[in-house]
Amino acid sequence: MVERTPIFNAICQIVLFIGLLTVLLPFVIVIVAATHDIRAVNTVPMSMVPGSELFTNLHEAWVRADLGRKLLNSFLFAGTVAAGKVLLSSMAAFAIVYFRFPGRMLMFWLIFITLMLPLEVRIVPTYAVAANALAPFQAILNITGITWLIQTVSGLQVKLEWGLLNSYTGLILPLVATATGTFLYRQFYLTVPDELAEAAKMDGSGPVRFFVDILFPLSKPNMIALFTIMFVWSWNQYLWPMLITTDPNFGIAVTQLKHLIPSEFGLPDWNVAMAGTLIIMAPPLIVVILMQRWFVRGLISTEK
Amino acid sequence: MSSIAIKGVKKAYAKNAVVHGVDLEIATGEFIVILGPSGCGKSTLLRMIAGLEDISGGEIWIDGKLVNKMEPRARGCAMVFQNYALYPHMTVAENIGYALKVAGVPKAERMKRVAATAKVVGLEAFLDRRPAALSGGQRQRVAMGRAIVREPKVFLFDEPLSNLDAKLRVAMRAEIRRLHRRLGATSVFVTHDQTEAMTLGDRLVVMNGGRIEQVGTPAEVYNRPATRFVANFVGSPSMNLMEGSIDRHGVFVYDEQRRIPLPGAIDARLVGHKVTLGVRAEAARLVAAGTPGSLPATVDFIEELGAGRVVHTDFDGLSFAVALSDPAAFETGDTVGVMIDPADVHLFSAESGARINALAQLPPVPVAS
Amino acid sequence: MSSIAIKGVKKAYAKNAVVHGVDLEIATGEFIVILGPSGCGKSTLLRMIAGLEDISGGEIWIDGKLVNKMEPRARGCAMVFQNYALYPHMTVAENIGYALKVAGVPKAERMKRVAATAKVVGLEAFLDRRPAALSGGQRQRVAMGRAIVREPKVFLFDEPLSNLDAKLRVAMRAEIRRLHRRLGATSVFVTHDQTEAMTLGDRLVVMNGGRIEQVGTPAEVYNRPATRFVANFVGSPSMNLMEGSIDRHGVFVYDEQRRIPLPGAIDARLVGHKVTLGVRAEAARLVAAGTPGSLPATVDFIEELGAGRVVHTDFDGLSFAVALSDPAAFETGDTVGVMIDPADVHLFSAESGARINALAQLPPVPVAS
Amino acid sequence: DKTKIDFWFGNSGDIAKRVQEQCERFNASQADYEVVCTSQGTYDASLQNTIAAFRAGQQPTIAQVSDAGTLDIMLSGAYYPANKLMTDMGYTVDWKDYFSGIASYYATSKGEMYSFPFNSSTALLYWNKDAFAKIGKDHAPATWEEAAADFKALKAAGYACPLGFNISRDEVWQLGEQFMAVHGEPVATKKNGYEGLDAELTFNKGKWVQFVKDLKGWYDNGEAAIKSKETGQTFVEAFANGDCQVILTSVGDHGNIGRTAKEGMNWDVAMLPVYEGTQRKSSFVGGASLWVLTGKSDAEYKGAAAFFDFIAKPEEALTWSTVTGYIPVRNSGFEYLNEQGFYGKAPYKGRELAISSLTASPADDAAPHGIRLGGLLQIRQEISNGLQAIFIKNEDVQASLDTAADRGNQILRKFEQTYSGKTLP
Amino acid sequence: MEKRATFSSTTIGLLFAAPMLVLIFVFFYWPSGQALYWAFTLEQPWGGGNTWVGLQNFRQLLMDPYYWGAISRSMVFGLGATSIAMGVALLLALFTDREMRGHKAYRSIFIWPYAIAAPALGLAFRFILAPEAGFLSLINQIWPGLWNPALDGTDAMIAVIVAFSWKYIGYNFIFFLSALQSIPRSLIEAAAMDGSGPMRRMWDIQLPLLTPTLFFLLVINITESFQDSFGIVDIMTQGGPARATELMVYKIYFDGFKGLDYSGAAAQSIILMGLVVLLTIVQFRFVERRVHYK
Ligand SMILES: Nc1ncnc2c1ncn2[C@@H]1O[C@H](COP(=O)(O)OP(=O)(O)OP(=O)(O)O)[C@@H](O)[C@H]1O
Ligand SMILES: Nc1ncnc2c1ncn2[C@@H]1O[C@H](COP(=O)(O)OP(=O)(O)OP(=O)(O)O)[C@@H](O)[C@H]1O
Ligand SMILES: O=P(O)(O)OC[C@H](O)CO
Ligand SMILES: [Mg+2]
Ligand SMILES: [Mg+2]
Repeated sequence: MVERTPIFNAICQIVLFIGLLTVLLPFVIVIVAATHDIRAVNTVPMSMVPGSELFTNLHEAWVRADLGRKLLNSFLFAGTVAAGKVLLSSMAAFAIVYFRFPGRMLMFWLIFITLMLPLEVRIVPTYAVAANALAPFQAILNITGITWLIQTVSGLQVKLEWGLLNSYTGLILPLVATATGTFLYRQFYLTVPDELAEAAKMDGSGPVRFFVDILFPLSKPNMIALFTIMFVWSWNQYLWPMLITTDPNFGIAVTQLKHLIPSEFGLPDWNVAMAGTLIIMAPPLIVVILMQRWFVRGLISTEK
Repeated sequence: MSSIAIKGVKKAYAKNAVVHGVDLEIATGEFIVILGPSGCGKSTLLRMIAGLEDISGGEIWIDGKLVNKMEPRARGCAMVFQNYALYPHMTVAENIGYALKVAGVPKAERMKRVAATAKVVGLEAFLDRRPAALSGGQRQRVAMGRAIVREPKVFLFDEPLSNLDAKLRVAMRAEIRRLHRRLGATSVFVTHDQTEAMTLGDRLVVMNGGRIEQVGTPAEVYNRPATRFVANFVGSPSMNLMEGSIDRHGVFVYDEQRRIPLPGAIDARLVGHKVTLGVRAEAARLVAAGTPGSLPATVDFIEELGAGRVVHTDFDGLSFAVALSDPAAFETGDTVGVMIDPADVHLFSAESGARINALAQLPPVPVAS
Repeated sequence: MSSIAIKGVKKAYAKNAVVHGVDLEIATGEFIVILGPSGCGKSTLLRMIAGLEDISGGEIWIDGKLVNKMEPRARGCAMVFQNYALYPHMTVAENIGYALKVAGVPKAERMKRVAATAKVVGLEAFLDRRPAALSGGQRQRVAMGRAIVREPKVFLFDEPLSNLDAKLRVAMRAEIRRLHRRLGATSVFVTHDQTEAMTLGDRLVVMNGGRIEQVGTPAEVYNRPATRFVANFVGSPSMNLMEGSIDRHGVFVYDEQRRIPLPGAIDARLVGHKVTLGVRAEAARLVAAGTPGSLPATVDFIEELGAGRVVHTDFDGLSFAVALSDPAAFETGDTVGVMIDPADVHLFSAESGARINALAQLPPVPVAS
Repeated sequence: DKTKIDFWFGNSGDIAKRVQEQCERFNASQADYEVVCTSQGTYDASLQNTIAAFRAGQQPTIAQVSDAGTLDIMLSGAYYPANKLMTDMGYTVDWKDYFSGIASYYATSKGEMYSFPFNSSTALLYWNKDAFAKIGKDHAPATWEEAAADFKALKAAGYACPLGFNISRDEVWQLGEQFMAVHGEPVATKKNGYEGLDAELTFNKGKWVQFVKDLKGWYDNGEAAIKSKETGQTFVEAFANGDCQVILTSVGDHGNIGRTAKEGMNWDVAMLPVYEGTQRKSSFVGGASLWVLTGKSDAEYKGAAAFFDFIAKPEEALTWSTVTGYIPVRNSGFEYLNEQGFYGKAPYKGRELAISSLTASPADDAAPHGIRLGGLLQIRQEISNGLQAIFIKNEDVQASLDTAADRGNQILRKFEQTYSGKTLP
Repeated sequence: MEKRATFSSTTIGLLFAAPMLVLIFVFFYWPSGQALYWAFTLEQPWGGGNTWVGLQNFRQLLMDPYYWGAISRSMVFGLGATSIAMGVALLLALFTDREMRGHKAYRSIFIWPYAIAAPALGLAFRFILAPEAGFLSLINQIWPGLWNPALDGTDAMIAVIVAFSWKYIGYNFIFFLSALQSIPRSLIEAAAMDGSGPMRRMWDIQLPLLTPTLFFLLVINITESFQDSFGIVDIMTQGGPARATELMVYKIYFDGFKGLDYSGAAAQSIILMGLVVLLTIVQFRFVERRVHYK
């Protein structure tokens, strides 16, 4: 547009630049701190001139927090959670948007409400369920008397058991069970032209084929956007993984931060802590940077 | 035998009736165009034939089978949508072949049929492209191809040309026409563009407000519109319509200055009744002001059409269009005389809008001032 | 004095030139229509006038002021967008009054002017509605109202009718015409629909590929197209065009069977050169096959238009349309003769596409077979 | 194949590394068992995770529980008492060998040890000799009156932080519980809870109120400063850095401070001061002990017993004390360290004061050698909140401590109600 | 909102929803139900049993002024963090959308904060905001004692709000920018033709058209302010000083998980859940009623 607004432009540029500094500052501090030795990092105030210990610190953090294995676990964990969410959310949203059956709205609300109560709050009972994911069904059988019935009839004691502690499944499943994805997918499906479903019907395809052949592939940008958001979100999960994985073989990277944070009883080697932080925060950052283009596009089509 | 029979079909959305009992028989191989203004229920009717919409009342028969409860895929119809509804993530070949794939046609056979279809619609060179990389006309052809490939008994078109630009619309019209001649399948084509309707249809079905106003060949509909609505809707510029009444002398009275004699003897029962008189723009002539038998008017503006022109005149606020093929000898603001041949007059009941038939068929009578 | 002067204006998007030096003078109060196919740069030119697009080269003057560097709001232009660009969160009244509000017009005065404008565009009853609750035609009117209320020196229209249905498009066309007569503001109207262009413009500007092909009144453009492109683009059905060459006898040779004598003496330099010959559908006549001076053809199909019909004939694969106002005496498949009056022939250089002027002006010469 | 047993502990950082080393030494020392040691980050986390895992039937064999969590597990019935375990597995342990203070913190009223003391500590006063030299002193303050004078002098000598302290939940034990211990004052009635779940908190009634007032006075005069993670530097770091001249902290930090102290800085430790005219009593043991949980196999219990046997060896005590700062938990270990001349060597000198502090009371002293209150962690939080109200919001000392005691009592009552019908073992 | 083209098979529809429904039943509703039960009992932490106490837990909570303090602090935090995170993100998105020099760089970098884990973030901010060692220590050198989140409750609240906001600026920014980019360009141009300058256009056109996004983000930000605040508070302040940053979720976690008072925590969870559901329903009503222009 032929618009000359030099003053306003300057204000914008300044605001954006301050924004940029604000956003980058923490990154810079983490990076600089990761280059210092233990003494320099504890000097008050810390020097912003990078030191020369970056690789030593990175190496030390890598070894100390066993990051090789933990990063691998994190990728597996975050990737599966994100993929699971994408798949289940798209299916649930499909049911909500494309079918008319009684209780459909109730279902939507049942799913939607899960957005609102953080895991932190119901962590203990959730943990108990994770110890035996079939416990609810067992309880239902017990309460309804079916267990008793089976036992009296066949003499068999019904005992459903599926422990998920210290397993990838246990790490992953409870985090898949939330609503954000369903919500986003629903928004997207509502923007898909009706004619597409009708064309598919005319072409002879039923709901399953329509979902598999048309809807799912169509939602690729949304899939990428959701996957990115969820990957980042899962990667950064802290409390649940910390709780559910006591076996270091299943540990993930972020919870390793606590092994890097200097405790009151240890050396204040913030340089190593920050080097570890750097390594641990890099993958989601890289994912966001790589996916950025698709990401914004995916959200545009969901929003409107 | 008729290919499609529609018997008293009704449609209501949650008590809101939008199609009020439509009856229509379509012969095998016929090209039927459903014409009507936006919201009149054209698409709804078409979609009920396709099976995309439940039928609230009446019956639809296709090829002798009652299809009311049949799934879309079982009815043997193919549909071309207004926005084409192409699958954006599939190539042209995949789009065309999708119905075959769903039907489980083996790949080799499928590819053969897709190739054959692509040839018919002239898309051989584009089979690997995605819809996004095609022009409007090409997309339209893919939609056609998708319909053709299934060799359906019936083609259904829902305004398939309305997203194209003017020039392309004319070209695609010709193409659809040619295709129909070649394949000979029964076709139902919905549009609100009367030129499209006129040029395409073997028969037109003019709808309004959920009802059929007239069914007939394009010439019938144009020359003998069954209702005032049809008269107004079909033809460009629209037929000039005037409200008035018939006096004892068999003269149409618009106001004291403007009286138009009507041809033939007037049914006595019509005298004094309110009627609408219609004259097509090309049926009227412009003459010098004051010419006997002419009605006085002023030239409002002139539309140049290249091959002709339309002079919009003004009868004290009522506008009246006259089409001329010769260059106009008048300018905006001139006073002129409008000459109407009683033989070209259409009369409609002001009350019901129905054509009053007797009149136009009688021999012309000299004009009295 | 000219209201808008465009001097050698160019536009390039990142080295990709889309407007290549356009010159145009628009008189105060004139209604100019820019016509051209999609992508030819019409909107770009309009937007440069509006100030929505930077100008890469040349100058634009409005009312005697160089506006190249002027902000859109300072230029005194109002614009009607193709999709209307109504503010969806504002009522009709707020939409219309927004420009006044921005200009700081006090509320009472603003409401008065909005009411007056609403009356002009016939929206008094809808002032409190949001755009979403309006029909297409009503939205279009709001867009017009928004432009009118500011009493601009110049109106710019970017295909404002293309989203309307056929019937409404015709009606809105007349309304715009009337409005222009009433307000008398300079107007620039962009379209790719030639009927719209013909009926609306005082003068047409036909563009193609970022260049102006012709500027002239609708009649001039229709009757004396300056280039083959214009000949083909303007008129419906399109002008019939044939490639051939001119032989020494002053005869256009298409192939051995089909030779068309040309009127008048032929410039010797043209002999043997490739030319394009054009004949409008309504300039040709159909006669019985074998009529002397006629060219043999078969009837391909007939388009019924109500007020007339177009017979599409086939010259061994080359299609040729003939417009008839009387009912056709032929049927599809019949062999007929096409009669061309040399006086109605247009000739264009096959190389440059430019009109070869000398010919058509000469008096007609009897046809030799 | 080796029997694997899980051991969850709460230490992190350097100490966690030392625990791992100990585990490795055990694994290398024999072929039958493999102990898998996992740090849960903090003492709290170790307890919480253990409980969660126990509820889920996935508990480790051995769990470390800090001093403050002792009663929470003692009433659970979820453990295999240490003494019974050792007997059942065929080990004879001389339970009398444990320092009595340590033993009584973890034993029942009948003196049965239900858990194994592991990393034991107590609070000491750390002082900067260089700074004290500047004010002409060569010894640490033995009384709070003396300390008050020293703080004033240090302040006058230009030191910004004569006393560094913190009042977070994890750092009130040395200021409160240990103060009351060495002054022989009760934290709660019923012998600090040893005699019943219906104990009531009394810390708001004795000398401690005066101490808090004094501390507040020093703080207001700039003679004492709060140092925490939140201010950018913990008081331990501040001491090591030479920024604070006196701190009270666990002997467990002795090793750490030694490693991180500013180069050339001279520092030493002393027992916690007492008010003049008070007879010094034993301080309480800090740190944590190891509990064995129920629901495991015999083989696992054998492994656990073997592990306990291993870490009780005097050589292990030596290594452990050397690398951390924690004290040996048994007389025999202490003697062994003495024989090795450990307490004479430069970096370790002074750590023997922890033992002296823990054993300061006469042997026949009737005062309880620990605290046995349910929800002690929450009570510490209430104390911390009370202190924060005093130090940060300048609220009245007595009123704030009364509130803290009140809320603490509510916790105790809820605990009592939760375990209604149960009695202390 | 409703689809015209739907499928009629209820069974298939339910099958599609089933995996999600089973998961939320097992991992959400069942545990939440358990919490609900605990709220009316005194549950022994080691699972040894419980006693029914009716409404006692709720009564105690509602009579505890500190609990009310946590509620009001949560509100302050939620509103403060949400308005900063959304306000700043909106401003940055509006300015970035103007596509001035460097906008591509801004567009990518402003998204970065979202990628950072709350604990890592808490660490970095603890470092930055520490009154003596951090970068704000400069402020204290000029005005001693002005900034001290360790000892000043207000400063501490500001610190956690800033840290949380910083992270959510990135998240909000993406959504705002996408929403801005889907506003038809012609609307902005029409406003420019109507004489409206860039700032005025933001206010008159872009902002009103962003309202659906604004409300969507409001829901997300507030719910996230409950969740993600946990990691930040835990690492930065642990609820201190003097309870100044003790938020509802933190208190639930602390009382229940650290303090082993499962029942008290369960009762708090129930109250919190009620509150959030209420908040969301109010917001939804508002969204449905006022925000849709189509
Ligand atoms: N799903 C629906 N629910 C309620 N009313 C509907 C629905 N679909 C269509 N209608 C109404 O039914 C009437 C007929 O709609 P229909 O789509 O058949 O019109 P149309 O003739 O195809 O118009 P157009 O030319 O605009 O496509 C309209 O008034 C429309 O508002
Ligand atoms: N922002 C842009 N960047 C690059 N190229 C552009 C841009 N805008 C338009 N163009 C190109 O400039 C050419 C002219 O575009 P313009 O919009 O003026 O066409 P038009 O004549 O208005 O077409 P239509 O009838 O389809 O609106 C097109 O080839 C188009 O692709
Ligand atoms: O620092 P520690 O390990 O001695 O333990 C300190 C306290 O006793 C913990 O409650
Ligand atoms: Mg329709
Ligand atoms: Mg354009």
